Amino acid sequence: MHEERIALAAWMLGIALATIIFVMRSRRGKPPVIRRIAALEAVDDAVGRATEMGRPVLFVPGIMDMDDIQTVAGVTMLGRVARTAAEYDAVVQVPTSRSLVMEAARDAVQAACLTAGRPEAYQADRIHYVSDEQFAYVAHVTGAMIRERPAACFLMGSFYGESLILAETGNSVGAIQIAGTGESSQLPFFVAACDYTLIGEEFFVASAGGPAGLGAVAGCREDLRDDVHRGGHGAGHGGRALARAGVALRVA
Amino acid sequence: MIARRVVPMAIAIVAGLVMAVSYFVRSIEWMGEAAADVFNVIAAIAFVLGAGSLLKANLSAISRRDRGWGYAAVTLAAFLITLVVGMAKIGVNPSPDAPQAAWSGSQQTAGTPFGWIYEFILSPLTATMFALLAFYVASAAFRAFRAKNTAAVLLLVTAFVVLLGRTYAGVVLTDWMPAWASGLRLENLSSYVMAVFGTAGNRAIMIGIALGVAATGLRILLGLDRSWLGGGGSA
Amino acid sequence: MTRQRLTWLVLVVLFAGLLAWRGFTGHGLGRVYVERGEVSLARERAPADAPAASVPRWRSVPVEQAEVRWTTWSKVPPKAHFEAEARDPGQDRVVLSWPRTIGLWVAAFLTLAIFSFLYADNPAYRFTEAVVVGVSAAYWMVVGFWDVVVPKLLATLMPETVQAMVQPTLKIPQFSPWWPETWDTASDAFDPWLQQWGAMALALLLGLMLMWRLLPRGGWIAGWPLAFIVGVTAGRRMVTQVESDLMEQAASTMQSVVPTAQGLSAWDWAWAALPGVLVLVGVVCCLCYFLFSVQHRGVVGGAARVGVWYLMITFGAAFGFTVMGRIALLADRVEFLFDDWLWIIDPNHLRG
Amino acid sequence: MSVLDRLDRLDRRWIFLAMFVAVAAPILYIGVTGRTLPEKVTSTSRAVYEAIEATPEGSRVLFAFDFDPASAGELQPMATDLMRHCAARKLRIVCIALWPLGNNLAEETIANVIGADFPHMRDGVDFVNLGFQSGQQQVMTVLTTNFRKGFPVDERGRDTADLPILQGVKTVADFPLLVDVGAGYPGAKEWVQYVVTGLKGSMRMVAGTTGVSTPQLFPYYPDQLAGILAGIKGAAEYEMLVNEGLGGAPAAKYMEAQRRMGPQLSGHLLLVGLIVLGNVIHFRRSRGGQA
Repeated sequence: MHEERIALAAWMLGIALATIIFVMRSRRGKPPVIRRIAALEAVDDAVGRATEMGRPVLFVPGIMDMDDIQTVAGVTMLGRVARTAAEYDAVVQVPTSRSLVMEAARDAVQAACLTAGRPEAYQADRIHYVSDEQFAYVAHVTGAMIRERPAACFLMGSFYGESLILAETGNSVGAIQIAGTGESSQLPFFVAACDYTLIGEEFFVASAGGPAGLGAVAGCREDLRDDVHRGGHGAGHGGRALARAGVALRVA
Repeated sequence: MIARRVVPMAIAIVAGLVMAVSYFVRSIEWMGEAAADVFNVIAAIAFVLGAGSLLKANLSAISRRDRGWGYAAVTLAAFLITLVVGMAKIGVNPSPDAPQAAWSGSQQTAGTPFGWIYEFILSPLTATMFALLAFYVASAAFRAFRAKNTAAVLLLVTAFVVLLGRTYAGVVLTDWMPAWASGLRLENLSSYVMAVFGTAGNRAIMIGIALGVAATGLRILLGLDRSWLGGGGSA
Repeated sequence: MTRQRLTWLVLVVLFAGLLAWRGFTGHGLGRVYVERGEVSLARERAPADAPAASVPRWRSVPVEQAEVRWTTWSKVPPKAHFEAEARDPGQDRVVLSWPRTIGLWVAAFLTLAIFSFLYADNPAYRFTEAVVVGVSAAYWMVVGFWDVVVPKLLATLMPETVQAMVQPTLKIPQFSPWWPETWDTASDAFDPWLQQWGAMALALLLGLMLMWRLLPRGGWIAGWPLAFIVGVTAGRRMVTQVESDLMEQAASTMQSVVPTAQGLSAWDWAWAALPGVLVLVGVVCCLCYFLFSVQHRGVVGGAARVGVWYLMITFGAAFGFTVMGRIALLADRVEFLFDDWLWIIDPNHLRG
Repeated sequence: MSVLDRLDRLDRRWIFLAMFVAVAAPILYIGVTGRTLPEKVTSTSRAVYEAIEATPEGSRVLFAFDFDPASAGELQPMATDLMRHCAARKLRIVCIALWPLGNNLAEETIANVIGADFPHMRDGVDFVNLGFQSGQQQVMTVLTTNFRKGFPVDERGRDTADLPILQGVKTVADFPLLVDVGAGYPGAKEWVQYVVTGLKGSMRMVAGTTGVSTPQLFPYYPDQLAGILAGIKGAAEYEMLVNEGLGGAPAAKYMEAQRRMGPQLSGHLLLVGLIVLGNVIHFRRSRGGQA
């Protein structure tokens, strides 16, 4: 047993407890109200615009592998975007920088197409591996942006130096851009060059289910899943209350 | 159904819980290290899938004679040449400490074909791609840094102060300030802004992300988030 | 002729002119020189009591005693060649390297091709893009194989082969997974060996399950290794991020509020405490902005607004800091063109 | 169309051209004349210098190369200066790389600094390059429990158990100083999170980082991080301190960071000008819109 980590264990148990309490509450019909997140509500508009213009949607799930939880959140967001796109009949292109991410993204998109009732909309080749090398991947994605002129770009996951190259190129072809990342060093560039940005924790909350806006897209179905997702988000909420308490204690 | 949905779920939950607990218990701490090795090996094996996707995309572009199929052929050739040269360690001398083992040299040694590809193709290309950022930073600053509201004003004023404070120009511009106001000299001001406001903002983002990660992780471990499970649609 | 074509033409002509000018003045341009070296090795005589099968040690010996020898070429500044030629015209020790000189020109072409993308998409950029994608994908496969699969997976599961062909210093464990009678559970080395072997066997199993995707049926089984990865990531990251980014940062925020210096006047004390207080206020306000389950009205709304201001200042400062790095990167590439290739400038005095 | 309208719709390629000129012109000027600008040393850079000065002679220092050629423009001068300072202070340098391409840069730096200017230092005794190890922060975790497990062999294939420089090293805690030159993940932040934080003060760490990752590290200074070199400016400041401390006229390769500050000045001024211009256009136009 690591004695010096007992405090950490207490924190983890507290956060887990808070999560479970919020899940139970929302199962009993008391989901927490979640404030609007503009970037999330813009997702449908962006996909709808792509459909109208007859241009593709580009989704970039970051450049890290599946052992980064931001990538997991990015792939989850991809599932949502793909579901909307399947309903609107828009094409989603997903170049990936890692083989495992390609596999996970294929699974997520296939599942989304099934959920949307349009399994035939799933085409594995649209989710393809490019290169593990950060800037080779960027060279390919920016080239593709210029040539295929996507109407909407989603940049969601873990990003490093390439963030601004992608965002500026997307801007130059007139795409609506929605970004989300927890890499604080890249947030300034997304904030400057994208239309909407999910900042840090917002990104995780959005991937967790977010406001009812997306549930409505899914067919106005306030199903258990969304509620549970929101319950899960309660963890963040409860955890923050705990953080506050901890802060207050230390002050005292 | 069980194999497609329940088993993966159970694998994720068990693996995650073991990982979380192993951080606290010395006797199974090795599992954290072992899991990292396991991940790296799986990721290395997964390259085969990525290569398969790359080959398929380019071969079909060539066979369909898509517009620009010549570039697909270039990609393919570059891929295969690099792969053969690197995998077979062509032209690599063995390590001077172990000349009896034919493949003991490092494939990245300068002067070998693979080293040549690295030094004269990969390295200049990635560095130049990265350098494009200097141009994009300039155009983004011109277009996006406009004082439309309070938040934007703060953003651009801070950027302004830091930009000046990080070079000799800041020193020249505000060197006349008396010692008691030295805190307002641009180079000090930019450090101060970073140390106070930057620290606060970054800390809040870090704390928020830690909570976000914890919540996301817990949702997976409690079996609430199944969206990453493919194949069978959502729960 | 369109305006774009005209611009391309002007750019190409300008560059050709520059090259011609550099080619006919001074030392010329764009060459790489190398110096020859010899590696000659012989086996060290093993001590009489050494076990027969022990791995031989090698040492450098004069050329005539060598059992194994090869030539190496290492890069030297052009100055070394000029000096060697001045001393001994026609010497063959420091010479022009054709592969590296060609490489330098290839690198220069690729660099310019990438920069040309800033003006517009063009065949040179598309060619370069195709090359870099192909090369780098294979590069990382090779690195993955030689740096991960061989030393971790193969060295654990088939150590004899790896020792013989790749890594002679590898120690072969005394245990074999297939012969339980070799298992000496009392040995200190046993547990680490078993852990390592088990982990790598698991990795191989999961990797093979992933490969199932390539077969026409049963691709769903690849979901299992993915589930394993997601689970491990979730479990590990959750704990470490809470420790380092939540607990540590919250603690630092609280500790910095009270100044540690002794004997300060009230005014100085307040002044010293100010940064810590500003940080604390900022952190709390930013966290209010990240409150999702509360509508941003009243006190929370005000705090959230202040939080947004803090975030914007943070972003502005981060932007300012980043610019420096980006310009440095561009400067590096420009120096490559001017110094290594065109030989216009010589800041490191490599040519005289 | 007024001038402002034209400027507002300015083709961004003109901005690209201006940036290229702003960077290329000072490089040519400094390259030809060899003149550099003076720097004012900030506290974080001085802290790095002092942390290395305060490390007792003969101590082992762990030197992590966590970057690749893509960031070498910003970080290589730092790596060169840091290694020169450590070598001149008679510290024993153990290089490692957690970025695959970092290994090549470590080799280059060793050849360039130790090979050229400290030829008396012996490989395996006074310095060693342990090469690249995959596994990112997990390698760091392994190092905290068992150093040899993280790096069983060095770059030349020698068993690390046999290396004189590593005698007595059980875990990473046996290094009093960690120097990290890092461009991102994994880098300084991970070293702080997974190694330095857990050691609770028994190891000091200094980091040289790219401008972009520096803001994320400020929260760790000065408790978890003893000093930070913030981008090329930090490198130039530190370079001045080292050159002053060691005395004599520094070789051209030890002036690299300071030379790089020339394009910084003009590049920054261009950006400042662009921001001002953008806002002038914005205000004129919004006022015109109201009238």
